[in-house]
Amino acid sequence: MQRIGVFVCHCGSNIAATVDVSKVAEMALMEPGVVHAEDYQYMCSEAGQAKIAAAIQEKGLTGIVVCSCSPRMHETTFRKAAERAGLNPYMVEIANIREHCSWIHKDMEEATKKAVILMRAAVAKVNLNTPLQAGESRVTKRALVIGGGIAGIQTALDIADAGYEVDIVEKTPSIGGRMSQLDKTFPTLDCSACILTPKMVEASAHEKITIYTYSEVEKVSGFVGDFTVDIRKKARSVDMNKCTGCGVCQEKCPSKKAPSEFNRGLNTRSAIYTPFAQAIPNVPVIDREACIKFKTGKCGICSKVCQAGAIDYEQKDEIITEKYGAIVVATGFDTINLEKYDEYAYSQSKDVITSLELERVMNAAGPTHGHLERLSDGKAPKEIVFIQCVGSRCADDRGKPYCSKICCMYTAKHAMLIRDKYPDVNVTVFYIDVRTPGKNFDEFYRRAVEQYGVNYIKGQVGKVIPQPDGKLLVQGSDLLDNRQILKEADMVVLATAIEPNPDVRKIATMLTASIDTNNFLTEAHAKLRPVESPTAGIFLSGVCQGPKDIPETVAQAGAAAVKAIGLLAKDKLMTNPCTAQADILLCNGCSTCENVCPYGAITYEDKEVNDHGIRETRRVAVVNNALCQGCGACTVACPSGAMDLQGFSNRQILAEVDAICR
Amino acid sequence: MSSEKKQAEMIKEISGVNPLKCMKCGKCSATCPSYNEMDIKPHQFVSYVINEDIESLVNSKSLWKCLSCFACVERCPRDVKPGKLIDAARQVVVRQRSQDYLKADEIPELLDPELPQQLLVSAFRRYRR
Amino acid sequence: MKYSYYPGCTLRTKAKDLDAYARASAEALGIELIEIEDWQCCGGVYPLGSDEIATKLSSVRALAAAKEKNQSLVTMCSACHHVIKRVNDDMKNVEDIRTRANNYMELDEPYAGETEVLHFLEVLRDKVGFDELKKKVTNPLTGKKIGAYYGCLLLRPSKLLSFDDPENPRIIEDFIRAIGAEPVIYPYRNECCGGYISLKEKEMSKNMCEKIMESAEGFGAEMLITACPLCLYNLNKSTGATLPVVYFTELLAEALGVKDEVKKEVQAS
Amino acid sequence: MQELINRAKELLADGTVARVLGWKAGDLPYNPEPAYFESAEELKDFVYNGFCGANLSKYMIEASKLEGKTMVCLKPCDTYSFNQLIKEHRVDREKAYIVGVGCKGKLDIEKIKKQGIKGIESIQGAEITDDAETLTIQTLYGEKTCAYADAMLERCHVCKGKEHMIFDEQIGESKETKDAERFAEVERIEAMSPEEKFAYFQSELSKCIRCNACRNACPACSCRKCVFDSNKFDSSQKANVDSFEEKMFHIIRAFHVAGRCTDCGECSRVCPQGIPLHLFNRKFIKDIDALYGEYQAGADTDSKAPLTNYTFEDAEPSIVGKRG
Amino acid sequence: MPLENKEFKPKIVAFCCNWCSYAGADLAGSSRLTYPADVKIIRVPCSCRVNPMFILRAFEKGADGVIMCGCHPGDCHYSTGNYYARRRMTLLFSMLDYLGVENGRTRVEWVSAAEGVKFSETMNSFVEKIYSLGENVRLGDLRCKS
Repeated sequence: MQRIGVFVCHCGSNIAATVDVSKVAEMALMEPGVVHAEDYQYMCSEAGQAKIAAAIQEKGLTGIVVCSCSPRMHETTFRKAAERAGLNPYMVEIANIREHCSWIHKDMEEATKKAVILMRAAVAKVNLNTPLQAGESRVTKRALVIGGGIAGIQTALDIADAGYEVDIVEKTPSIGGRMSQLDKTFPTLDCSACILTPKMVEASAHEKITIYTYSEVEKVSGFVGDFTVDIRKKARSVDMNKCTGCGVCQEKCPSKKAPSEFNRGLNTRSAIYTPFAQAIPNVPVIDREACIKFKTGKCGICSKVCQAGAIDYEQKDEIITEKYGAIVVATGFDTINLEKYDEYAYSQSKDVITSLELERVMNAAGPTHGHLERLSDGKAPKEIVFIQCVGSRCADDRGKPYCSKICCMYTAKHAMLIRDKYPDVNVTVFYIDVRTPGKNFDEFYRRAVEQYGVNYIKGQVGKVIPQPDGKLLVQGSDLLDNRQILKEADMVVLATAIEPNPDVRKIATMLTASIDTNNFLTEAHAKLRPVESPTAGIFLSGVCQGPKDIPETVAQAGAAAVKAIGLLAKDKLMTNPCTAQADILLCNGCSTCENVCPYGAITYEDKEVNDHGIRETRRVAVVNNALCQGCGACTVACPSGAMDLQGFSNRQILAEVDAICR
Repeated sequence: MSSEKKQAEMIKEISGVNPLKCMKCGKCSATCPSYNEMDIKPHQFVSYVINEDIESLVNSKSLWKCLSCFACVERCPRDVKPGKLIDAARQVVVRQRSQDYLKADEIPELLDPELPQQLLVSAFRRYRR
Repeated sequence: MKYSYYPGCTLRTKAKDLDAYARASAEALGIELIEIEDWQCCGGVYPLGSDEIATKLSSVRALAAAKEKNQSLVTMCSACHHVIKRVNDDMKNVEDIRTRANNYMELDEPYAGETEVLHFLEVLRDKVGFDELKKKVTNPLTGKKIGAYYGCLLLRPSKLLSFDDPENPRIIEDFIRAIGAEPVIYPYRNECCGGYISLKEKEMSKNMCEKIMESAEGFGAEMLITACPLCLYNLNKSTGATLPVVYFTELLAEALGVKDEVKKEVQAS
Repeated sequence: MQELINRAKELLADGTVARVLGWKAGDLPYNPEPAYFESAEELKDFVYNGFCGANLSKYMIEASKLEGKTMVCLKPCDTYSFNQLIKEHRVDREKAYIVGVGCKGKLDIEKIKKQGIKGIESIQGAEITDDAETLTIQTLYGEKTCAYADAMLERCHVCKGKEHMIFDEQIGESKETKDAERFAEVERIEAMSPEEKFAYFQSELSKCIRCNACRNACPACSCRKCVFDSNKFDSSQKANVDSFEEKMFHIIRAFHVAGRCTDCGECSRVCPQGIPLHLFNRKFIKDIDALYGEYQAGADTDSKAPLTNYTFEDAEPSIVGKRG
Repeated sequence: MPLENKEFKPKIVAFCCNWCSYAGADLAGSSRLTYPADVKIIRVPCSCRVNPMFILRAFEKGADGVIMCGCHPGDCHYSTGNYYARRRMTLLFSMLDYLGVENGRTRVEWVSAAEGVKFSETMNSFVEKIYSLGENVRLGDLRCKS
């Protein structure tokens, strides 16, 4: 029989205002096994924890139930407190009487009754708890960063500077990411390339950093501290060791019709290409879909003109397998497809563009060499209309329910830059709300209005109507003046919603990292653990976790690096002891459990068993505790009940069920 | 419940619209082809229902100027669909017998030889009980 | 291909020729249109109110009749299509309406939205195929620059009608290409002509029609086609008809080489 | 039958097998029982006739542990069970010499008795070689006849087919006996109102005496220790606390064999209370076929079982309420 | 049979996976989104840990409704757990329906950690359903006529 102590937390008034905490403690004493019960203001405080420790020692407690907030909040706190007092930490259970009770119920009697039942369930479970020992596993002192944009680069630099090896895997031929496509950055209007390029160079030159560009993560196995990752290095068709980056091949390549990804398809590039001039590595790749040699077998001009003899048409994809202790996801974002928003005539007029396309138009290396001109006829625009929230804040399935966060600021930036460089161009912004929380952000927006005379109109646009003469008629509303506006414009710029890179779903699945309904990676705690995934050893950097601008991204990248460093600095990790265990006397050896284990943690061995005097060799399941993550799929698949989960055993859960239904 | 409140509830019920979902972006008003003919603008319908000012709503010219073209319904980003509110308000009016917007005796002069059947049918349905 | 055909009030009265063109074209395409017996007018407007039942019953009757024959229901008229398709959706997805309508109907077997509702344009696109149609055209309308006029009822609300992209549709343009002519795309093709209010607010609908005409003309259209008899009437009536406006079935009949025949018959009757 | 015995003698004689697993005559003309035969001498008791319904594949779990091979007689439907046991590593293929025996449908003595035939002394026409369509039964009250098909087990009316899924050799012809739809009975119940369904199963399950005959006969119920006998779920064999346990037992038993049950029908055959237990298993089979694609357990030894498999687009559990 | 005057207070067990739905319930709590106190949550690591026996046991012990919540398909913390759970529950629920047990008494809902609103809405609608079904008589006793 256990000797159980029940500790009921008031959580100030968070619990005590709705739940009669002393009643819960009183009722606890009537439960089997309970020898001690008390309530206290803040159980998680030092004084509260001291009470637990004192009771363990004085009353010889073998099990603890804390009735408090969610176990997701303080389970670890109380386990540690118990451990310090000499109790096995897994003898602690939490009854969640805050999130699941006091905060959602109003009636004190009802809430107290429920709290008592939740306490009973936890007591019933603890009665069946057994001490568990966490195992140890080693930590590979190397980190993987998936994505080579500003988030990935910054994380890699920070980890590498702490002395650990880091690999960056980047899908495209160069690191740099979205930031390399931007012209200027708010709110200081620095040139994006001028601040990014040095970081790219630093990363590529760093002795602790290895960069795999034109590469993708193919397979991930293992667990925190000991991941094994297959990286597919796609065939570049160019030998990275021989290429000098002279660029002659790109110049001479006769196939120049492929849309330039870097310029958002606004112009074309050659089949052998580096995405942009400052690309790192400065080694081109051959786009085999576009290359004449690959399509017809004839051509080979690049090979002929390459003095270094670096062109290699025979090159094949290569799989690199590497071990890592920590993985940082920094997969970034893209703009949403505007197919479903054709009231803005994006697919009907070349002069309706996204803001990211405008970045390229305004950039000296862009399709118009930095001249602001209409893409349809090259004419200089006189009237530009910006439309905000295109696809953001949408409750229907056309767009995204969230605010993309960066659009208000970059639109102010665009408006300001245009007015600055082309004072004769009128700029109108249709907005729903202007959101500028951030250091110097509102001041920046006000400058656009006050100093640069940008015309902000509160109201959405209903339709963009292309005119026969090539102009665009913008039909919008001005809610403050209560009128419908018809405005003739030469260009329309859409502040298109951003969404996580579509690849992130695949990557999250490989990492078993959770993802929310919008495909953003979920953080372990929205406030307190914002850069960690709930999956141990996986960290989040940049927009893959939620919309954010460059300063925020860099800050989060640093934070993710610190968390990764904290992990890599350890030599050993304690493993979760709540793993599956097979009772070899009950095991049929049928392999059903093996078939549902997502971690390959179950194998079958022939083992000598002594079944009530019968000695025989049987095929039985064996769980590798280092691989098992404790999901429990095997326990239900097993028909004989031989497989059980420590910490969530069949009998423990049934005891909870019984207590609740009593 | 006051009669205004009742009517507001009825409009919400018939239309199936939750006006609280509106974020006041004005896309409906930006979209509406009849905007200039309306005294209460499409985006304002939402606040009239929220504020339970149904009196003004049912006396509004806008009820009869709405084309039922569903453009606002299609483009509303918040799933509010002001066109449905307008239609529900119109229902509230025409369901009261004497309030028919189309009087029987005014029909003959509105007719012309090519007038398709459906125009008459739909007018009856829109304007009369 | 056999379909239950719902002609609707207008094609049965004022616009018999449009109906005749449709039937003749269908025949030429090997489509059998079997008129639903004792169909009743759909009412011309979809009753939005969630408590409207009686006004939906005529559509349910037609739908149930088609279900009985295990056929899809085809209309030529955008308004009928709109009303019947939305009522069908109610019967399929709105439990309250389904239950109450079935209580009124006293059918052998309750109707729950089983019938597929098609506009004839959809039959041409999805069942016949525009490529196939093209092959059957004997009298291509080569060189004609035609603007498609969609109006509202065919496209919106797009989630329910799932007919085409509501902002950038292409079905009528593809139809125009199939009959050998050249489509002209202009931005007002999905804007409302004010058909429903044209009885009482003549000035308003005139303005709207003029905008549409101007836009189409500006982009070089020589002619407009429509799939809605109300739009057809309104565009013709409310503007000086700067551009000719014709019904899609008429052009289809012309392209299939059956128009003259039908014309004679209609005049004779 | 003689051919079988002769072959068994040969195999024993040349040392191919150490024993023969078949049926021996019981004390009544209609109750032969599974038995091992280790010599030509013992084989004199060997029988194989229409009453040899017992599925011998389950016995091979124990036989696999014995020294030497065992010749086992498997009817076509039994071979599904054997395959399933191979898949689950419960039997050793190498330890079995499988003789696929012919089958023309197996008999249900209860069906004969139900026709009012009592005091049975002997039965002719049940021999496997016999083409007779009719059973001739000598009783205390004189000679009675009964059509063979009318005396057949339910499972033979929905027979999976004449083919043996696995065998080393085949002896004897099989006959097509399927004359009913496999899921007709399940569908009939599905069409009932909840009240009718409940009343039906309540009346059937109230007959259960928890004798465990179904569990003992079922080749899929071959756990070393049943969960209902172990303390893992606080459900170990004891006096039933409440009547719910019977239902839980049958639901869980059906669930545990879902996707593994070959629909061999042994559970219903052996139930002394005549509860149509196969209707539980067949319901799962029907659902699996409809929701996850046709699947016949035991048709092979390597396909993924429906409950250890999934697709991204699987039906949601709410489909149960929507099927109407 | 329940006493006519006795107010029916259902017992409802909710199995919630630790990673999504339990967190969703926490979010419902911290967002103060109410649902009836009749619901009691049992934390399991994953929906695939829920054994049909747990559900039947709950009914055996007098539960009036059992709901299981897990991560959305595709979002399982253990990548595939909820896919297995989905099949298991579909078959179990179908069997209960086959036995004449009102299928409204069991439900599966996928609730992510971010869906506090969905969690509370789900629980509200489920409890409402259980109230409409009344006390669980059938599952409590299938064998003997009471």
